[in-house]
Amino acid sequence: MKRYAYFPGCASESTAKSTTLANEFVFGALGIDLIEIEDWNCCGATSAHTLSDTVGLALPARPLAQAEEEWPDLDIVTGCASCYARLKVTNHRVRTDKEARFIVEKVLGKPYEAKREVLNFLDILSGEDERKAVENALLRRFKNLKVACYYGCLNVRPAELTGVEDRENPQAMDELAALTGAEPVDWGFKSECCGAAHQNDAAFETRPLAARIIENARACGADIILTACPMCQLNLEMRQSEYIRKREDKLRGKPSFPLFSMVLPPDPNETIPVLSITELLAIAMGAGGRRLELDAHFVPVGNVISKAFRDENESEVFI
Amino acid sequence: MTNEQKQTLMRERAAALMKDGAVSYVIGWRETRFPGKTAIFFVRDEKDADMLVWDEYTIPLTAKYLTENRWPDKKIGIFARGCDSKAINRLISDNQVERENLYIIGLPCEGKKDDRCLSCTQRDPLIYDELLWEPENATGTSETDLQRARFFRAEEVESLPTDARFAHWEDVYARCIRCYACRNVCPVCTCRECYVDMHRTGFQGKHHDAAENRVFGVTRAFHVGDRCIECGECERVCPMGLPILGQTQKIIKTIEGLAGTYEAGMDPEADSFLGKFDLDDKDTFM
Amino acid sequence: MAVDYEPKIIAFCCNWCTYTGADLAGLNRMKYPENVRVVRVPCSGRVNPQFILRAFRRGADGVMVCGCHPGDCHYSTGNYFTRRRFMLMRELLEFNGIDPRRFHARWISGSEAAKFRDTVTEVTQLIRSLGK
Amino acid sequence: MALSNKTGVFICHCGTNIAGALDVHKVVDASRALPGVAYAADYKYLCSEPGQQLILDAIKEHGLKRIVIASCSPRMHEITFRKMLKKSNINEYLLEIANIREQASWVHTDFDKATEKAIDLVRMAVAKVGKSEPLKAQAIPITKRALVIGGGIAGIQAALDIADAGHEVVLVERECSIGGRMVMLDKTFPTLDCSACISTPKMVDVSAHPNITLMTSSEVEEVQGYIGNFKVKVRKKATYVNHDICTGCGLCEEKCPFKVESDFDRGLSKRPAIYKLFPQAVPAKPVIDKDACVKLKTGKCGVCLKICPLNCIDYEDEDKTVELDIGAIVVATGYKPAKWQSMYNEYGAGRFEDVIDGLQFERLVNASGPTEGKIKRPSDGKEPETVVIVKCVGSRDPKKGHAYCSRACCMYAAKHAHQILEKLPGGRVFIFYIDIRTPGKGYEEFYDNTRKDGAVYVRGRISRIFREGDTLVCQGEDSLLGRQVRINADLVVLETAMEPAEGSADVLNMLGCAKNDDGWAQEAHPKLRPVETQVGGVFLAGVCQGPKDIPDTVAQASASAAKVIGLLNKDEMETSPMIAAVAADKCSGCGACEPICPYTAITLEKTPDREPGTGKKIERSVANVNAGLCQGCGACTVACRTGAIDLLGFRNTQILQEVDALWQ
Repeated sequence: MKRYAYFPGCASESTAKSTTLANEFVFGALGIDLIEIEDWNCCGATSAHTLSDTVGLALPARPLAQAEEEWPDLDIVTGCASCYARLKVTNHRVRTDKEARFIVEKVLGKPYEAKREVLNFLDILSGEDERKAVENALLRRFKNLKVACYYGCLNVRPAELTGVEDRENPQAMDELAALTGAEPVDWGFKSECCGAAHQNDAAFETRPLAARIIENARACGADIILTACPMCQLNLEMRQSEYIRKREDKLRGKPSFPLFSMVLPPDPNETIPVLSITELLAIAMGAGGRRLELDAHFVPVGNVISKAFRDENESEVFI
Repeated sequence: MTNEQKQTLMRERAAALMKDGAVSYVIGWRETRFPGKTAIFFVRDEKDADMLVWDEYTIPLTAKYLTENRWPDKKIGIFARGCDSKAINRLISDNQVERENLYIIGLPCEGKKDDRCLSCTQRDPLIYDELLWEPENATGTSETDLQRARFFRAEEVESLPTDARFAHWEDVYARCIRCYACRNVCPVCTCRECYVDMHRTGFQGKHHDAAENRVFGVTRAFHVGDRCIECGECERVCPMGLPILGQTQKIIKTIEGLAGTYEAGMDPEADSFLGKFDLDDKDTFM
Repeated sequence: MAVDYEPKIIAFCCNWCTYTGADLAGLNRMKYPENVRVVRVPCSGRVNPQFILRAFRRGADGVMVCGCHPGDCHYSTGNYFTRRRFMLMRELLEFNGIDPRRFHARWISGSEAAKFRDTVTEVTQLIRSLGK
Repeated sequence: MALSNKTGVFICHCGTNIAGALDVHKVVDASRALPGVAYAADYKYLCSEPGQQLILDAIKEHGLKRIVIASCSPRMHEITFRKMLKKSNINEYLLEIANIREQASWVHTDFDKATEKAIDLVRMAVAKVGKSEPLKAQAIPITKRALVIGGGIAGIQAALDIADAGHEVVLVERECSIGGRMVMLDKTFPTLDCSACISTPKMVDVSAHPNITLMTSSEVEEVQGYIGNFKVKVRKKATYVNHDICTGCGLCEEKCPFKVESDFDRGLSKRPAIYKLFPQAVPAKPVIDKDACVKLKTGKCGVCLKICPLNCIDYEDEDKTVELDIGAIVVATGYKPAKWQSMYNEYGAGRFEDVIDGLQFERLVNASGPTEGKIKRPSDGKEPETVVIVKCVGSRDPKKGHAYCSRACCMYAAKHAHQILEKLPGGRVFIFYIDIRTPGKGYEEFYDNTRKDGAVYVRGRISRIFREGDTLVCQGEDSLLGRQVRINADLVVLETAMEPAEGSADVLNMLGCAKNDDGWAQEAHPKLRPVETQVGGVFLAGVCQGPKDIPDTVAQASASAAKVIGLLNKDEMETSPMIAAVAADKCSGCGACEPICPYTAITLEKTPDREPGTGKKIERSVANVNAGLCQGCGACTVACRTGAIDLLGFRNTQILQEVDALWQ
């Protein structure tokens, strides 16, 4: 059984509840053991490193050092792109920059050598063995589901650190999704920023960032968007109703709603569900909607998924 | 492993090589009648292998002795520590010996009773056909871990003001007897005919005075500087005990200042500093 | 120090740039001190550091090595080697207690007659001020 | 040979130029006292006829063996006096010039000090000449045949010019037809004349020229030797068609059942496995592509053999190597468009069929191209309405591509825009640019007209291209407005950077020519010797030296042809004897001199010898200088610690003597 030191990230227990449930289901089914790092803390994304280099280094370094101390032979894995970036960058800095290592060790009061790698879920699921394990664990296949795989900027960039081959058109998630029978669409916004980090303080600039991702996914015929990060997932989903209202207003020539309004429930004809890749895998591995608490999503998922298991003329319903 | 055990291993290995006829002789060390001094020894017969020694005094560099026999009929066996291996690399890049002619028995070195070993950066051999015992694995390879600064001799002189430097070298070269032992022992001094030995008009005046000795000292430094492997043999063999290692150390230090980390003899394929250039080389020439 | 001390300075100049620049200085009747004696060499890359040692050994008060600017070498790469050799040489001379102000390397092109004049003038004054 | 030092010193007054600023007679007197000087005299103008006669007479009268002339700069009259010495029995290299005009009389004001300096200069010259040795200029014969590597417009022009001057030319082209990039183009800016119409006649001229041997499907494999005396090996690749019999009827091409992507059409069409590069190919005869031919790969097929009325198909054909004696070489290897796919992932990395490069557009718009000149987009054959042109793709972008400007793109982008607007009524063209560079005759006017035609120039770069439905969304910045812009395009044309052609590095390495960091061939001097290389007898034509457009390419080709003709017109040429020489007995074969030589004139060679002491026969490495390649810079001499390699005319001892003389 493969084992990893697991850094859950703050979102895991709040907004990404359903993803966390799916993670447990999927990794349980694959026999991959995620050992939660003892007393982990917030990685500081996205504000800490922009305000103070020391804090930006020390926050992610603390759980990393913890892991290194307790599980010196385990790589560290996280399910959040922001956490992934912070942990990965810190690891890299400690390895390559003597001064950074000095600061980190001084603040933490213990040694930290960054011996092990920081990975994300896509990294560990793309292995040859893991891919086979996923295939074996599948109980059902999607017959009719087009997915737009959205990697998010921080799972991909900087490519020098993440090792992603084509930063404009990464493939790992597409390949995983394809295992379930879903059909990945070729689209243009796989690794564009969705603006999640600044939706609150720079709404005017960042709302369009999310909007254009949704637009392109729809234009390219996707039924759902898949993410590999709870922040992206939340951001893409939560902004949809507001975005749709604004667009309608614009078409009608009316003044738009205030920026922060989330007044109307989304129209299922205009919205596009956003799931995490592990949720998709969990569903294909047999997890039910209730078990995964899929109803917690802002954009309803059920219809799309049940349609996806049917051939055009079938009428089986997904629960 | 104790030195005695290592010595036994060396003797056995040399004897076996001679017995197999794999090599024509093996270059190592033997004791002398002076306590604390060893000498280079050529094992030419299986039974002589027991004269080999390995202790804290096996200091001399074996590598230079390869140039005694540049066209051997059979392979030459040679015991090589880190410093010897750097020297061998240099001899190979200078086309003075051919790798195929050598059978190198690598001896990871624990450091000898010599000042130079305090600033050794390469204890494990870089090039060898076999290692006789476990590598030292980089004890003291990082410069910060050195027991003595890498350029200690150069820094002694650098700490003096310019006038005092002149006086310092005046004193050194006034005592130099131009015996050329420093040249003879140097593993990168491999010219067929050294410029100092040429008669008639040449670069080196034959006067024996401090000024002419100085020309020799600086020229020698310049001739070997960018290829110097920092073994310190020049200083060890100087019968007048002159601190001349600083000259080449200064050159290497300057190269590092100009072009970053530099260590000769690490790779037989590497170009020496003065044999190449970079378009972006620094200069202060205006 | 005697007021009328006239230092003797030797300058190794490459044929294609600095020597040409010096010729141009002559053609333009520029004036500079008499102290510099020029040795013409094909390329600054021809100048062996041992020439400099010899000059100092014989009693030169100053030595100059002048060639084309990097990138302009008539032989395309000669002066890049000059640069490396003499950056080392200068440090080594200083290390040996020879005042670095007595050794100068300069890039002077065939059109830089004024630079040749100014360099010779400056170096002469500097070395004169250093005394014997 | 012990040579007498009996030196004659002659001081020139140069009118008052020298005599007015220093005491010539004092210099004469001082010269007489110098060691080795047997005679000293002065004269008003030594360079004049009577002046030269005076020297010649003195040589005879006093039996002089070496000469020092104190006068103007050696750069002025050294050659004059060397020629003069040819009339005497003194070797012309036993001469030194003391430059007492530019170095003394003209630049100093103090009469006495100038005199003293002049004496020093004479003393240095006397000391140096005392160590001089007689040298003999070598005459190298010149093989009167030129090799042109590359059959693009540059190679064609150079070959024609050299051949017209009456010299033999071998033109080597690796493709199966000459023509290069230019015949792929549709129209040429700024005059819009048809590229094929102006280049194909020249191709025919090449094939018909009695002085030109055309070798297509051939590659230069090895070059040895030096100026006037190159030995070149050319590999003639198997074509599997006997061109001596073939009439080029084309039946085989029609019937060949196997098709592959056409390189000539940049992948926009298919061509058969037996093919001509394009209809007007020269030679107008097909070849078999051995990677595509099923008969050659599996042995099954043979349609072409059956159909050929003259039986010229030969499946057993093999590569042949031809050896040529060559006097001068023109490198005209040209360029390739940059592989933007791997540089610019944000443009789709090649996933979008409708993102094409400029050369593909040339084929699209070309009447003999895959669409017969109708602009149709590759994905669905629809006529595009909105076309976005992106310039500087790979150029002026050190981070992703190259720092250099590719020079021709501004103009052909304007030409593309013009052609789109002309052929697609109602079409729209947006051109994204960094700067507009139009330095050429009629260029700015052409660009101006394109704008008037309706092309919209947007200053800024496209940051990404993505697909939405069947349109390509181009997102970028209008840096004049400081605003993000999005254009829904039907077709995107990337004007990609020029890069040195595939294999050009091998050719340059073979020839020993330098390249710059970007791989372009390095000219001997960027201003004054723009078509020569550091290697004697090797010249550059066209884009191999750096990006340029057709007029510049042709001009440079003719320039290098002129250089070649100048060389081939001579029967033999004298080389300077002032080159490096090796004293083999001192050389230890360390090879320190080798990498320093800019001309790769030094090689280590195995030399038979006996081992000192034992007398055993051995071979040892000794540096060897190729007299044809060495230019006499002397950089190698400094690397030699022994002084085994030395520069004739500027030997170590000569320079040391000069130094020593100053303090005698």
